[in-house]
Amino acid sequence: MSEQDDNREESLFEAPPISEQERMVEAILFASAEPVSVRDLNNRMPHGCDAAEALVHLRKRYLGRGVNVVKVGDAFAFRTSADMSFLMKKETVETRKLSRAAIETLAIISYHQPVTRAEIEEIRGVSVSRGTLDQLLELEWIRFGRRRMSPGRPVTFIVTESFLDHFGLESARDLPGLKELRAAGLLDSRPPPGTEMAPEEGGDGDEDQSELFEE
Amino acid sequence: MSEQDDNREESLFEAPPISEQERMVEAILFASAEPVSVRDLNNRMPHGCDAAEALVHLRKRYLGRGVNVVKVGDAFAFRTSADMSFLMKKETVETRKLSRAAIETLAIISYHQPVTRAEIEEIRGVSVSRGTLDQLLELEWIRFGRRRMSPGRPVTFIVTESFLDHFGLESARDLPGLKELRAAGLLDSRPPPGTEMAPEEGGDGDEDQSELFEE
Amino acid sequence: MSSAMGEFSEESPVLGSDVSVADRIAAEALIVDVDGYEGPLDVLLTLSRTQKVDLRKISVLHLAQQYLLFIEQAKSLRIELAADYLVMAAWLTFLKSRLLLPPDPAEDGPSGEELAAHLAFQLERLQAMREAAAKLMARDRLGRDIFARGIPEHVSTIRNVTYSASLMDLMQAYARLRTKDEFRPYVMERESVLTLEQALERMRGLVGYAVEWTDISSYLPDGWGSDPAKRRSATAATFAASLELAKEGKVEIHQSETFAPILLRKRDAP
Repeated sequence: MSEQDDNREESLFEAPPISEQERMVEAILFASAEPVSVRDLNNRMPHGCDAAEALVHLRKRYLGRGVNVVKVGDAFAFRTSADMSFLMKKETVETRKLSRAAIETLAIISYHQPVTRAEIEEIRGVSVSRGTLDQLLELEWIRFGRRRMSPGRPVTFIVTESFLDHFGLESARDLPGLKELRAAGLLDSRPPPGTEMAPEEGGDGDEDQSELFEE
Repeated sequence: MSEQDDNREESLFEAPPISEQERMVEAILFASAEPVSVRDLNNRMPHGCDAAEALVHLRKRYLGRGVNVVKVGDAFAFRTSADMSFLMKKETVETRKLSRAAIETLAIISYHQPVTRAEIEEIRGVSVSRGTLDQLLELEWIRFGRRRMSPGRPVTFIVTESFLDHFGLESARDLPGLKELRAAGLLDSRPPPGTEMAPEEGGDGDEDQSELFEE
Repeated sequence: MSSAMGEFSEESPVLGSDVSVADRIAAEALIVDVDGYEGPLDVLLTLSRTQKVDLRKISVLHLAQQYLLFIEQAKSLRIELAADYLVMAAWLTFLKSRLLLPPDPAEDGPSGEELAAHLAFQLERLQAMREAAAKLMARDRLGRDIFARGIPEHVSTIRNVTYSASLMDLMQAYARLRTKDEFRPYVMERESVLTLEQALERMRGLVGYAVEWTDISSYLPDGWGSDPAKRRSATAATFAASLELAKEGKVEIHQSETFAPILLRKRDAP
């Protein structure tokens, strides 16, 4: 209080009423691209103003509002209230089908785990892109297993708990075997002889180059 | 009101109290540098909210404060109060000075919109350089409007929401002196004598300024 | 009408030997600045100010006269004039004659008064637009007088991409892969493919002992009989090798009926 009295004595003009000072602090904090310190506030406001006091009023005014005056280091800024953060996010849910490359790679890993990238490639007959493995890793359906004790000590891939969860399996051993697949008719879906080579191959070649996720 | 009741019936959850809705609108508007439309507000707020009603309360709350809720077209934004501009030297962004041609062209577009390039030239008595229009388009103060249904289907220009935002206008109807200009007949499209058969005549002149912001 | 001319020569800032120094300076400024004009209409508007009247009551005849003198001055000072200034001069000369001469009933088109009124309207409209532009630019402007939030908080879009894949997709994919294997004679997985060359080499070494009719399936290499893919490849290669040997006259082949075992025995050299 005494400091303010001093200021008032020094000043040729009377300082604006505190309600006006509060408005000034409000406008400055709002428009500034960075948090503003009390010192900077005082420098920018007319002589005789007491930014610290104006801030006390302003902070009180914004208590419980959708935005609050927060202290950042020794500076102040407006921030949206924490309980409003849900409004600052727009959630969009997109469901996409896994690409053929990804589902095949996943199938191979689940049936052959632990399996190296080279082995996956051998089974698929085409190379496996980094993106495909990354996607499966990101989905947390596969993870790295132990390294093979073979030359080069290649890393292996295994399926995860969330993979089992997602596909409703107790363990990877529950996956139906070839015999069961055949019994279920899944292995009989062969294209007629003579037609299977050309289109299959062609399609594969294309996919191979891009290995894009299907939109 | 009945519509709101309908909404409430449809909704599984009750809408938050209006004071909460006000806080939400406050948070969303505060967080954005750009005006936010009522529609966007409603989309972002929980189901059953009435952003328009919350806005009425919020605007009242900020009357006379250092920042105010302003209307820009169909959207709303927080802006510092004009009487605080003296504090804002630091925030001022030096903008490229507009040429006299650009300023006049902008004024003609805003008062005569939708207006064709030929009409702008007719009013100014000189040709409008491509650069002038480009500059205004780049500033996003004008944009292309509908084509005229006259021969050659010339493109028209209209002002944008950023234009309104920049000049602090709620709508193009609030342009300074618009009424007087219209009353004085200075916004009529009056073809030179001897060219009464000009296709533009008739309805078009009256429609000027009313087609605003129709998409 | 003639009085307008007289009035003009007294007041004109652009012409006359008896004009004041200030007027002369003003006139020269006008001319030297011709590049600064935004076209003929702008010049006319500037000239009209010397009349100090409401634009609606302006003497267009007087104005036309001023403009034509302005053009002459500019020409005498060898200032390059854009074509539209000259077009306006020609049009104003025409307008002047229409205004001065009594209307010719035989002539079509708008009267001098109509043309003059339109020119006055154009000037008034341009003036109005200039004033409006000034008012517009003088408004409290965003980024100069009024400010937006300095630290906008961006709305983060959280894209939740869920990938759909069912157990069936997984099994079908696996089945597809395995099925493809069985049908891929071109497959480069060498260990499950027995080439004709390999089979032939093996057969050449063995047929010497085939005195009795022997099922060619017994010639499959060890370990190639159980895996269907390998068995198929080995059988095909062995059969092809047998045909090759038969062609060479080294073996005989016999099959008693369709799908019966294919038998082979050594053929004695002729």
